[in-house]
Amino acid sequence: MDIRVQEAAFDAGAELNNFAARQTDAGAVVTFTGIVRDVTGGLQHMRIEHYPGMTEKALTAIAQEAATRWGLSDVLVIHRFGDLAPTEPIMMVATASPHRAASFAAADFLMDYLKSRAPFWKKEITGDSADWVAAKDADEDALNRWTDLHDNGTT
Amino acid sequence: MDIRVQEAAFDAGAELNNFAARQTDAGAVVTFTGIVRDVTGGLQHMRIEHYPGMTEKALTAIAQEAATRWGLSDVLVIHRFGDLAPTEPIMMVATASPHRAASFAAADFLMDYLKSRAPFWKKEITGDSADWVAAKDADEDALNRWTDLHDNGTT
Amino acid sequence: MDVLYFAWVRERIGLPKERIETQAATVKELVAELTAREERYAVAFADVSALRVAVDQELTDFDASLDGVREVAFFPPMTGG
Amino acid sequence: MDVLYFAWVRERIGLPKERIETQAATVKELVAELTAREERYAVAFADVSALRVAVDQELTDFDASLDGVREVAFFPPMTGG
Repeated sequence: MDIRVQEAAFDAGAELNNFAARQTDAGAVVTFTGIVRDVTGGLQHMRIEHYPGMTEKALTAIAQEAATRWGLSDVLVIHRFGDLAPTEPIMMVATASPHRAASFAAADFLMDYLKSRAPFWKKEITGDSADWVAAKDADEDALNRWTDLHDNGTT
Repeated sequence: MDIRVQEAAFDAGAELNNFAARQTDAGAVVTFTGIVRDVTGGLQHMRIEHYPGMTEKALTAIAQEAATRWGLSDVLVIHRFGDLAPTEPIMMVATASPHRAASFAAADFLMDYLKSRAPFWKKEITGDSADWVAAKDADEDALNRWTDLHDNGTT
Repeated sequence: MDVLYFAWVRERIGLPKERIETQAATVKELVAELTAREERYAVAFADVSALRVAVDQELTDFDASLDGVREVAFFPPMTGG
Repeated sequence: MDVLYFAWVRERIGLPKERIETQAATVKELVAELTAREERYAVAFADVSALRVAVDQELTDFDASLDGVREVAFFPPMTGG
Protein backbone atom coordinates (compact mmCIF):
# COMPACT_ATOMS: atom_id res chain seq x y z
CA MET A 1 0.00 0.00 0.00
CA ASP A 2 1.36 3.37 -1.03
CA ILE A 3 -0.25 6.61 0.23
CA ARG A 4 1.23 9.97 -0.70
CA VAL A 5 0.10 13.51 0.08
CA GLN A 6 2.38 15.94 -1.68
CA GLU A 7 2.71 19.41 -3.12
CA ALA A 8 4.90 18.26 -6.01
CA ALA A 9 3.49 17.23 -9.37
CA PHE A 10 3.50 13.52 -10.19
CA ASP A 11 3.65 11.55 -13.42
CA ALA A 12 0.45 9.47 -13.60
CA GLY A 13 1.80 7.26 -16.39
CA ALA A 14 5.02 6.48 -14.54
CA GLU A 15 2.96 5.69 -11.44
CA LEU A 16 0.74 3.29 -13.40
CA ASN A 17 3.78 1.52 -14.83
CA ASN A 18 5.51 1.23 -11.44
CA PHE A 19 2.32 0.00 -9.82
CA ALA A 20 1.64 -2.59 -12.54
CA ALA A 21 5.27 -3.77 -12.53
CA ARG A 22 5.24 -4.60 -8.84
CA GLN A 23 2.16 -6.88 -9.09
CA THR A 24 2.87 -10.59 -9.17
CA ASP A 25 -0.53 -12.30 -9.07
CA ALA A 26 -2.85 -9.41 -9.85
CA GLY A 27 -3.81 -9.20 -13.52
CA ALA A 28 -6.41 -6.44 -13.20
CA VAL A 29 -5.23 -2.89 -12.58
CA VAL A 30 -7.68 0.03 -12.44
CA THR A 31 -6.64 3.67 -12.12
CA PHE A 32 -8.54 6.88 -11.62
CA THR A 33 -6.79 10.16 -12.39
CA GLY A 34 -8.38 13.49 -11.54
CA ILE A 35 -7.27 16.43 -13.67
CA VAL A 36 -7.75 20.17 -13.05
CA ARG A 37 -10.45 21.36 -15.45
CA ASP A 38 -11.10 24.91 -16.49
CA VAL A 39 -14.89 24.62 -16.47
CA THR A 40 -15.66 28.35 -16.47
CA GLY A 41 -12.97 29.33 -18.94
CA GLY A 42 -11.13 31.72 -16.64
CA LEU A 43 -9.41 29.42 -14.18
CA GLN A 44 -5.86 30.52 -13.35
CA HIS A 45 -5.24 27.78 -10.86
CA MET A 46 -6.80 25.46 -8.35
CA ARG A 47 -5.61 25.89 -4.77
CA ILE A 48 -5.93 22.82 -2.60
CA GLU A 49 -5.80 23.11 1.18
CA HIS A 50 -5.55 20.07 3.40
CA TYR A 51 -5.23 19.06 7.06
CA PRO A 52 -1.70 17.73 7.54
CA GLY A 53 -1.67 14.71 9.80
CA MET A 54 -5.35 13.91 9.45
CA THR A 55 -5.12 13.66 5.64
CA GLU A 56 -2.58 10.82 5.69
CA LYS A 57 -4.57 9.00 8.39
CA ALA A 58 -7.87 9.34 6.52
CA LEU A 59 -6.38 8.17 3.20
CA THR A 60 -4.67 5.22 4.87
CA ALA A 61 -7.89 4.18 6.63
CA ILE A 62 -9.89 4.41 3.39
CA ALA A 63 -7.26 2.48 1.44
CA GLN A 64 -7.05 -0.21 4.12
CA GLU A 65 -10.81 -0.59 4.18
CA ALA A 66 -10.90 -1.00 0.39
CA ALA A 67 -8.01 -3.47 0.43
CA THR A 68 -9.71 -5.63 3.07
CA ARG A 69 -13.20 -5.46 1.62
CA TRP A 70 -12.16 -6.44 -1.91
CA GLY A 71 -9.09 -8.52 -1.10
CA LEU A 72 -6.88 -6.23 -3.15
CA SER A 73 -3.27 -7.13 -3.88
CA ASP A 74 -2.25 -3.48 -3.77
CA VAL A 75 -3.54 0.09 -3.51
CA LEU A 76 -1.98 3.41 -4.45
CA VAL A 77 -3.32 6.84 -3.50
CA ILE A 78 -1.59 10.10 -4.44
CA HIS A 79 -3.20 13.47 -3.69
CA ARG A 80 -1.65 16.86 -4.22
CA PHE A 81 -2.15 20.12 -2.33
CA GLY A 82 -1.06 23.68 -3.06
CA ASP A 83 -1.51 25.49 -6.38
CA LEU A 84 -2.30 23.44 -9.48
CA ALA A 85 -2.66 24.70 -13.05
CA PRO A 86 -5.39 23.51 -15.46
CA THR A 87 -4.52 20.13 -17.06
CA GLU A 88 -2.35 19.08 -14.10
CA PRO A 89 -3.26 15.83 -12.33
CA ILE A 90 -4.75 16.51 -8.88
CA MET A 91 -4.80 12.96 -7.62
CA MET A 92 -4.71 9.34 -8.60
CA VAL A 93 -5.83 6.02 -7.18
CA ALA A 94 -4.78 2.60 -8.45
CA THR A 95 -6.09 -0.80 -7.39
CA ALA A 96 -4.76 -4.26 -8.24
CA SER A 97 -6.53 -7.59 -7.87
CA PRO A 98 -6.68 -10.93 -9.64
CA HIS A 99 -10.23 -10.00 -10.74
CA ARG A 100 -11.43 -6.94 -12.59
CA ALA A 101 -14.71 -6.60 -10.63
CA ALA A 102 -12.79 -6.13 -7.36
CA SER A 103 -10.37 -3.61 -8.90
CA PHE A 104 -13.22 -1.56 -10.38
CA ALA A 105 -15.42 -1.59 -7.27
CA ALA A 106 -12.54 -0.73 -4.95
CA ALA A 107 -11.34 2.21 -7.08
CA ASP A 108 -14.90 3.53 -7.33
CA PHE A 109 -15.35 3.19 -3.55
CA LEU A 110 -11.99 4.86 -2.85
CA MET A 111 -12.98 7.84 -4.97
CA ASP A 112 -16.36 8.23 -3.26
CA TYR A 113 -14.80 8.14 0.20
CA LEU A 114 -11.88 10.31 -0.74
CA LYS A 115 -14.17 12.97 -2.27
CA SER A 116 -16.24 13.41 0.88
CA ARG A 117 -14.19 12.05 3.77
CA ALA A 118 -10.58 13.07 3.17
CA PRO A 119 -9.81 16.58 4.46
CA PHE A 120 -9.11 18.49 1.25
CA TRP A 121 -10.73 21.73 0.15
CA LYS A 122 -10.50 23.20 -3.33
CA LYS A 123 -10.53 26.87 -4.23
CA GLU A 124 -10.79 28.10 -7.81
CA ILE A 125 -8.71 31.19 -8.49
CA THR A 126 -9.74 33.20 -11.56
CA GLY A 127 -8.63 36.65 -12.70
CA ASP A 128 -11.07 38.49 -10.46
CA SER A 129 -12.33 35.99 -7.92
CA ALA A 130 -11.41 33.12 -5.65
CA ASP A 131 -14.21 30.73 -4.76
CA TRP A 132 -14.29 27.65 -2.58
CA VAL A 133 -15.68 24.69 -4.49
CA ALA A 134 -18.95 23.60 -2.86
CA ALA A 135 -19.44 19.98 -1.87
CA LYS A 136 -22.02 18.23 -4.04
CA ASP A 137 -25.02 16.35 -2.67
CA ALA A 138 -24.34 13.77 -5.39
CA ASP A 139 -20.97 13.01 -3.80
CA GLU A 140 -22.57 12.43 -0.43
CA ASP A 141 -25.25 10.26 -2.06
CA ALA A 142 -22.56 8.22 -3.81
CA LEU A 143 -21.23 7.14 -0.41
CA ASN A 144 -24.52 5.53 0.48
CA ARG A 145 -24.07 3.00 -2.32
CA TRP A 146 -21.47 1.25 -0.17
CA THR A 147 -23.36 1.18 3.11
CA ASP A 148 -25.13 -2.17 2.72
CA LEU A 149 -21.88 -3.87 1.97
CA HIS A 150 -20.36 -2.13 4.97
CA ASP A 151 -23.08 -3.40 7.30
CA ASN A 152 -22.69 -6.90 5.99
CA GLY A 153 -19.46 -7.35 7.55
CA THR A 154 -15.92 -7.17 6.38
CA THR A 155 -15.04 -4.06 8.34
CA MET B 1 -11.74 7.58 -30.09
CA ASP B 2 -8.67 5.45 -30.48
CA ILE B 3 -8.95 1.67 -31.12
CA ARG B 4 -5.82 -0.41 -31.68
CA VAL B 5 -5.36 -4.15 -32.25
CA GLN B 6 -1.68 -4.91 -32.39
CA GLU B 7 0.96 -7.57 -31.90
CA ALA B 8 3.53 -5.08 -30.54
CA ALA B 9 3.88 -4.35 -26.85
CA PHE B 10 2.58 -0.99 -25.61
CA ASP B 11 3.51 1.28 -22.72
CA ALA B 12 0.41 1.60 -20.51
CA GLY B 13 1.83 4.59 -18.62
CA ALA B 14 2.69 6.50 -21.78
CA GLU B 15 -0.81 5.75 -23.11
CA LEU B 16 -2.41 7.09 -19.91
CA ASN B 17 -0.35 10.27 -20.12
CA ASN B 18 -1.14 10.83 -23.82
CA PHE B 19 -4.81 10.15 -23.24
CA ALA B 20 -5.01 12.49 -20.22
CA ALA B 21 -3.06 15.23 -22.03
CA ARG B 22 -5.48 15.39 -24.94
CA GLN B 23 -8.55 15.95 -22.72
CA THR B 24 -9.76 19.53 -22.49
CA ASP B 25 -12.97 19.40 -20.45
CA ALA B 26 -12.79 15.91 -18.97
CA GLY B 27 -11.37 15.84 -15.46
CA ALA B 28 -12.06 12.17 -14.72
CA VAL B 29 -9.90 9.53 -16.42
CA VAL B 30 -10.31 5.81 -15.63
CA THR B 31 -8.05 3.09 -17.02
CA PHE B 32 -8.14 -0.67 -16.88
CA THR B 33 -4.96 -2.58 -17.69
CA GLY B 34 -4.95 -6.36 -18.03
CA ILE B 35 -1.65 -8.07 -17.32
CA VAL B 36 -0.57 -11.64 -18.13
CA ARG B 37 -0.60 -13.59 -14.87
CA ASP B 38 1.19 -16.82 -14.19
CA VAL B 39 -1.60 -18.36 -12.11
CA THR B 40 -0.40 -21.97 -12.24
CA GLY B 41 3.28 -21.19 -11.80
CA GLY B 42 4.45 -22.74 -15.05
CA LEU B 43 3.25 -20.29 -17.68
CA GLN B 44 5.79 -19.71 -20.46
CA HIS B 45 3.59 -17.42 -22.45
CA MET B 46 0.04 -16.51 -23.31
CA ARG B 47 -0.87 -16.86 -27.00
CA ILE B 48 -3.72 -14.67 -28.15
CA GLU B 49 -5.53 -15.43 -31.40
CA HIS B 50 -8.01 -13.02 -32.91
CA TYR B 51 -10.24 -12.54 -35.95
CA PRO B 52 -8.66 -9.80 -38.06
CA GLY B 53 -11.31 -7.51 -39.50
CA MET B 54 -14.04 -8.50 -37.08
CA THR B 55 -11.94 -7.58 -34.03
CA GLU B 56 -11.54 -3.93 -35.03
CA LYS B 57 -15.25 -3.69 -35.90
CA ALA B 58 -16.36 -5.25 -32.61
CA LEU B 59 -14.09 -3.02 -30.50
CA THR B 60 -15.19 0.09 -32.37
CA ALA B 61 -18.87 -0.78 -31.91
CA ILE B 62 -18.40 -1.43 -28.17
CA ALA B 63 -16.42 1.79 -27.70
CA GLN B 64 -19.00 3.81 -29.62
CA GLU B 65 -21.82 2.37 -27.57
CA ALA B 66 -20.01 3.26 -24.32
CA ALA B 67 -19.19 6.78 -25.57
CA THR B 68 -22.82 7.44 -26.49
CA ARG B 69 -24.38 5.89 -23.43
CA TRP B 70 -22.20 7.76 -20.91
CA GLY B 71 -21.47 10.90 -22.94
CA LEU B 72 -17.74 10.24 -22.80
CA SER B 73 -15.27 12.83 -24.03
CA ASP B 74 -12.90 10.12 -25.22
CA VAL B 75 -12.27 6.36 -25.27
CA LEU B 76 -9.10 4.36 -25.85
CA VAL B 77 -8.94 0.59 -26.42
CA ILE B 78 -5.69 -1.28 -27.08
CA HIS B 79 -5.64 -5.09 -27.34
CA ARG B 80 -2.66 -7.23 -28.25
CA PHE B 81 -2.51 -10.57 -30.03
CA GLY B 82 0.33 -13.07 -30.55
CA ASP B 83 2.66 -14.34 -27.83
CA LEU B 84 2.85 -12.46 -24.53
CA ALA B 85 5.12 -13.19 -21.58
CA PRO B 86 3.95 -13.07 -17.93
CA THR B 87 3.84 -9.48 -16.58
CA GLU B 88 3.24 -8.00 -20.04
CA PRO B 89 0.13 -5.86 -20.51
CA ILE B 90 -2.47 -7.67 -22.65
CA MET B 91 -4.85 -4.82 -23.14
CA MET B 92 -5.96 -1.45 -21.84
CA VAL B 93 -9.06 0.68 -21.90
CA ALA B 94 -9.26 4.34 -20.90
CA THR B 95 -12.34 6.53 -20.54
CA ALA B 96 -12.59 10.29 -20.04
CA SER B 97 -15.58 12.28 -18.89
CA PRO B 98 -16.28 15.39 -16.83
CA HIS B 99 -17.74 13.09 -14.15
CA ARG B 100 -16.13 10.13 -12.43
CA ALA B 101 -19.31 8.00 -12.31
CA ALA B 102 -19.52 8.00 -16.12
CA SER B 103 -15.82 7.19 -16.55
CA PHE B 104 -16.03 4.29 -14.09
CA ALA B 105 -19.27 2.81 -15.45
CA ALA B 106 -18.13 3.07 -19.07
CA ALA B 107 -14.75 1.41 -18.41
CA ASP B 108 -16.46 -1.39 -16.47
CA PHE B 109 -18.99 -1.87 -19.31
CA LEU B 110 -16.25 -1.85 -21.96
CA MET B 111 -14.38 -4.60 -20.11
CA ASP B 112 -17.47 -6.78 -19.75
CA TYR B 113 -18.30 -6.50 -23.44
CA LEU B 114 -14.75 -6.86 -24.58
CA LYS B 115 -14.26 -10.03 -22.47
CA SER B 116 -17.21 -11.86 -24.01
CA ARG B 117 -17.98 -10.15 -27.31
CA ALA B 118 -14.68 -9.26 -28.93
CA PRO B 119 -13.18 -12.15 -30.96
CA PHE B 120 -10.05 -12.98 -28.96
CA TRP B 121 -9.05 -16.39 -27.66
CA LYS B 122 -6.31 -17.03 -25.12
CA LYS B 123 -4.13 -20.11 -24.91
CA GLU B 124 -1.78 -20.76 -22.00
CA ILE B 125 1.50 -22.36 -23.04
CA THR B 126 3.38 -24.13 -20.23
CA GLY B 127 6.39 -26.44 -20.41
CA ASP B 128 4.35 -29.51 -21.22
CA SER B 129 0.91 -28.33 -22.26
CA ALA B 130 -1.02 -25.75 -24.20
CA ASP B 131 -4.57 -25.11 -23.06
CA TRP B 132 -7.25 -22.81 -24.35
CA VAL B 133 -8.59 -20.60 -21.58
CA ALA B 134 -12.26 -21.44 -20.98
CA ALA B 135 -14.84 -18.67 -20.99
CA LYS B 136 -16.29 -18.02 -17.54
CA ASP B 137 -19.99 -18.00 -16.76
CA ALA B 138 -19.26 -15.03 -14.49
CA ASP B 139 -18.14 -13.02 -17.52
CA GLU B 140 -21.35 -13.79 -19.36
CA ASP B 141 -23.35 -12.91 -16.23
CA ALA B 142 -21.48 -9.61 -15.93
CA LEU B 143 -22.91 -8.56 -19.30
CA ASN B 144 -26.44 -8.85 -18.00
CA ARG B 145 -25.82 -6.02 -15.57
CA TRP B 146 -25.96 -3.60 -18.49
CA THR B 147 -29.09 -4.95 -20.15
CA ASP B 148 -31.68 -2.80 -18.38
CA LEU B 149 -29.81 0.32 -19.25
CA HIS B 150 -29.55 -0.94 -22.81
CA ASP B 151 -33.31 -1.47 -23.09
CA ASN B 152 -34.02 1.95 -21.64
CA GLY B 153 -32.84 3.72 -24.57
CA THR B 154 -29.64 5.34 -25.53
CA THR B 155 -28.66 2.79 -28.12
CA MET C 1 -18.32 -18.52 -49.34
CA ASP C 2 -15.32 -18.30 -46.99
CA VAL C 3 -15.59 -20.36 -43.83
CA LEU C 4 -13.18 -19.48 -41.00
CA TYR C 5 -12.28 -21.40 -37.87
CA PHE C 6 -10.62 -20.06 -34.72
CA ALA C 7 -9.01 -21.42 -31.55
CA TRP C 8 -9.76 -25.10 -30.85
CA VAL C 9 -12.28 -25.25 -33.70
CA ARG C 10 -9.43 -24.39 -36.06
CA GLU C 11 -7.21 -26.99 -34.41
CA ARG C 12 -9.82 -29.76 -34.65
CA ILE C 13 -10.70 -29.06 -38.26
CA GLY C 14 -7.05 -28.57 -39.07
CA LEU C 15 -7.21 -25.39 -41.10
CA PRO C 16 -7.98 -21.71 -40.47
CA LYS C 17 -10.04 -20.99 -43.56
CA GLU C 18 -11.56 -22.69 -46.60
CA ARG C 19 -13.74 -21.82 -49.56
CA ILE C 20 -16.99 -23.79 -49.54
CA GLU C 21 -19.61 -23.99 -52.27
CA THR C 22 -22.89 -24.73 -50.52
CA GLN C 23 -26.65 -24.52 -50.98
CA ALA C 24 -27.19 -24.32 -47.20
CA ALA C 25 -29.80 -21.66 -46.40
CA THR C 26 -28.81 -21.21 -42.75
CA VAL C 27 -25.78 -21.62 -40.50
CA LYS C 28 -27.43 -24.72 -39.03
CA GLU C 29 -27.70 -26.32 -42.48
CA LEU C 30 -24.06 -25.50 -43.18
CA VAL C 31 -23.03 -27.15 -39.90
CA ALA C 32 -25.05 -30.29 -40.83
CA GLU C 33 -23.40 -30.36 -44.25
CA LEU C 34 -19.88 -30.04 -42.81
CA THR C 35 -20.58 -32.57 -40.04
CA ALA C 36 -21.66 -35.14 -42.64
CA ARG C 37 -18.54 -34.51 -44.67
CA GLU C 38 -15.70 -35.77 -42.47
CA GLU C 39 -14.96 -36.96 -38.94
CA ARG C 40 -12.87 -33.90 -38.01
CA TYR C 41 -15.87 -31.63 -38.73
CA ALA C 42 -18.17 -33.93 -36.77
CA VAL C 43 -15.78 -33.67 -33.80
CA ALA C 44 -15.51 -29.89 -34.03
CA PHE C 45 -19.29 -29.39 -34.32
CA ALA C 46 -20.30 -32.16 -31.87
CA ASP C 47 -21.66 -29.63 -29.34
CA VAL C 48 -22.80 -26.43 -31.02
CA SER C 49 -23.85 -25.00 -27.64
CA ALA C 50 -20.10 -24.67 -27.00
CA LEU C 51 -19.65 -22.70 -30.24
CA ARG C 52 -20.28 -19.19 -31.44
CA VAL C 53 -20.82 -18.07 -35.02
CA ALA C 54 -20.23 -14.82 -36.88
CA VAL C 55 -21.75 -14.10 -40.27
CA ASP C 56 -19.97 -11.40 -42.29
CA GLN C 57 -18.08 -10.52 -39.09
CA GLU C 58 -21.17 -9.95 -36.94
CA LEU C 59 -22.01 -12.29 -34.04
CA THR C 60 -25.27 -14.11 -34.70
CA ASP C 61 -26.98 -17.43 -33.98
CA PHE C 62 -27.19 -20.76 -35.78
CA ASP C 63 -30.58 -19.91 -37.32
CA ALA C 64 -29.06 -17.01 -39.25
CA SER C 65 -29.63 -16.96 -43.00
CA LEU C 66 -26.69 -17.41 -45.37
CA ASP C 67 -28.38 -15.53 -48.20
CA GLY C 68 -25.81 -13.24 -49.83
CA VAL C 69 -23.26 -14.01 -47.14
CA ARG C 70 -19.54 -13.88 -47.99
CA GLU C 71 -17.94 -15.06 -44.77
CA VAL C 72 -18.94 -17.38 -41.92
CA ALA C 73 -16.74 -17.99 -38.87
CA PHE C 74 -16.98 -20.63 -36.14
CA PHE C 75 -15.20 -20.36 -32.80
CA PRO C 76 -15.50 -21.07 -29.06
CA PRO C 77 -16.79 -18.40 -26.62
CA MET C 78 -14.41 -15.46 -26.65
CA THR C 79 -11.86 -14.92 -23.89
CA GLY C 80 -10.43 -11.47 -24.55
CA GLY C 81 -9.59 -8.76 -22.07
CA MET D 1 -6.38 22.41 23.39
CA ASP D 2 -5.48 23.31 19.82
CA VAL D 3 -8.36 24.49 17.64
CA LEU D 4 -7.79 24.42 13.87
CA TYR D 5 -9.78 26.06 11.08
CA PHE D 6 -9.69 25.21 7.39
CA ALA D 7 -10.94 26.67 4.11
CA TRP D 8 -13.58 29.41 4.50
CA VAL D 9 -13.86 28.78 8.24
CA ARG D 10 -10.19 29.73 8.51
CA GLU D 11 -10.78 32.81 6.33
CA ARG D 12 -13.77 34.00 8.37
CA ILE D 13 -12.09 33.51 11.71
CA GLY D 14 -8.86 34.96 10.35
CA LEU D 15 -6.38 32.40 11.60
CA PRO D 16 -5.52 28.75 10.96
CA LYS D 17 -4.93 27.62 14.51
CA GLU D 18 -5.14 28.83 18.09
CA ARG D 19 -4.64 27.49 21.60
CA ILE D 20 -7.84 27.64 23.64
CA GLU D 21 -8.29 27.00 27.35
CA THR D 22 -11.85 25.81 27.81
CA GLN D 23 -14.12 23.93 30.20
CA ALA D 24 -16.45 22.94 27.35
CA ALA D 25 -17.46 19.29 27.69
CA THR D 26 -18.54 18.81 24.06
CA VAL D 27 -17.85 20.27 20.62
CA LYS D 28 -21.26 21.95 20.77
CA GLU D 29 -20.32 23.74 24.01
CA LEU D 30 -17.02 24.85 22.49
CA VAL D 31 -18.86 26.29 19.49
CA ALA D 32 -21.22 28.18 21.82
CA GLU D 33 -18.25 29.55 23.76
CA LEU D 34 -16.44 30.71 20.62
CA THR D 35 -19.63 32.17 19.09
CA ALA D 36 -20.18 34.27 22.21
CA ARG D 37 -16.61 35.51 22.08
CA GLU D 38 -16.45 37.63 18.91
CA GLU D 39 -18.41 38.48 15.79
CA ARG D 40 -16.01 36.65 13.41
CA TYR D 41 -16.64 33.38 15.28
CA ALA D 42 -20.39 34.00 15.27
CA VAL D 43 -20.20 34.45 11.47
CA ALA D 44 -18.11 31.33 10.97
CA PHE D 45 -20.35 29.16 13.17
CA ALA D 46 -23.68 30.72 12.11
CA ASP D 47 -24.80 27.51 10.37
CA VAL D 48 -23.18 24.45 11.91
CA SER D 49 -25.07 22.20 9.47
CA ALA D 50 -22.65 23.60 6.85
CA LEU D 51 -19.67 22.58 8.99
CA ARG D 52 -17.79 19.40 9.79
CA VAL D 53 -15.69 18.70 12.86
CA ALA D 54 -12.74 16.44 13.57
CA VAL D 55 -11.61 15.61 17.11
CA ASP D 56 -8.02 14.40 17.39
CA GLN D 57 -8.02 14.05 13.60
CA GLU D 58 -11.08 11.78 13.41
CA LEU D 59 -14.32 12.99 11.82
CA THR D 60 -17.09 13.11 14.41
CA ASP D 61 -20.23 15.09 15.25
CA PHE D 62 -20.98 18.14 17.35
CA ASP D 63 -22.10 16.03 20.33
CA ALA D 64 -18.63 14.52 20.66
CA SER D 65 -16.95 14.77 24.05
CA LEU D 66 -13.85 16.91 24.51
CA ASP D 67 -12.61 14.88 27.47
CA GLY D 68 -8.85 14.35 27.07
CA VAL D 69 -8.89 15.84 23.58
CA ARG D 70 -5.78 17.60 22.27
CA GLU D 71 -6.99 18.92 18.90
CA VAL D 72 -10.33 20.02 17.43
CA ALA D 73 -10.72 21.15 13.81
CA PHE D 74 -13.62 22.92 12.09
CA PHE D 75 -14.06 23.03 8.33
CA PRO D 76 -16.64 22.96 5.53
CA PRO D 77 -17.60 19.66 3.80
CA MET D 78 -14.55 18.23 2.08
CA THR D 79 -14.01 18.56 -1.66
CA GLY D 80 -11.04 16.33 -2.43
CA GLY D 81 -10.55 14.01 -5.33
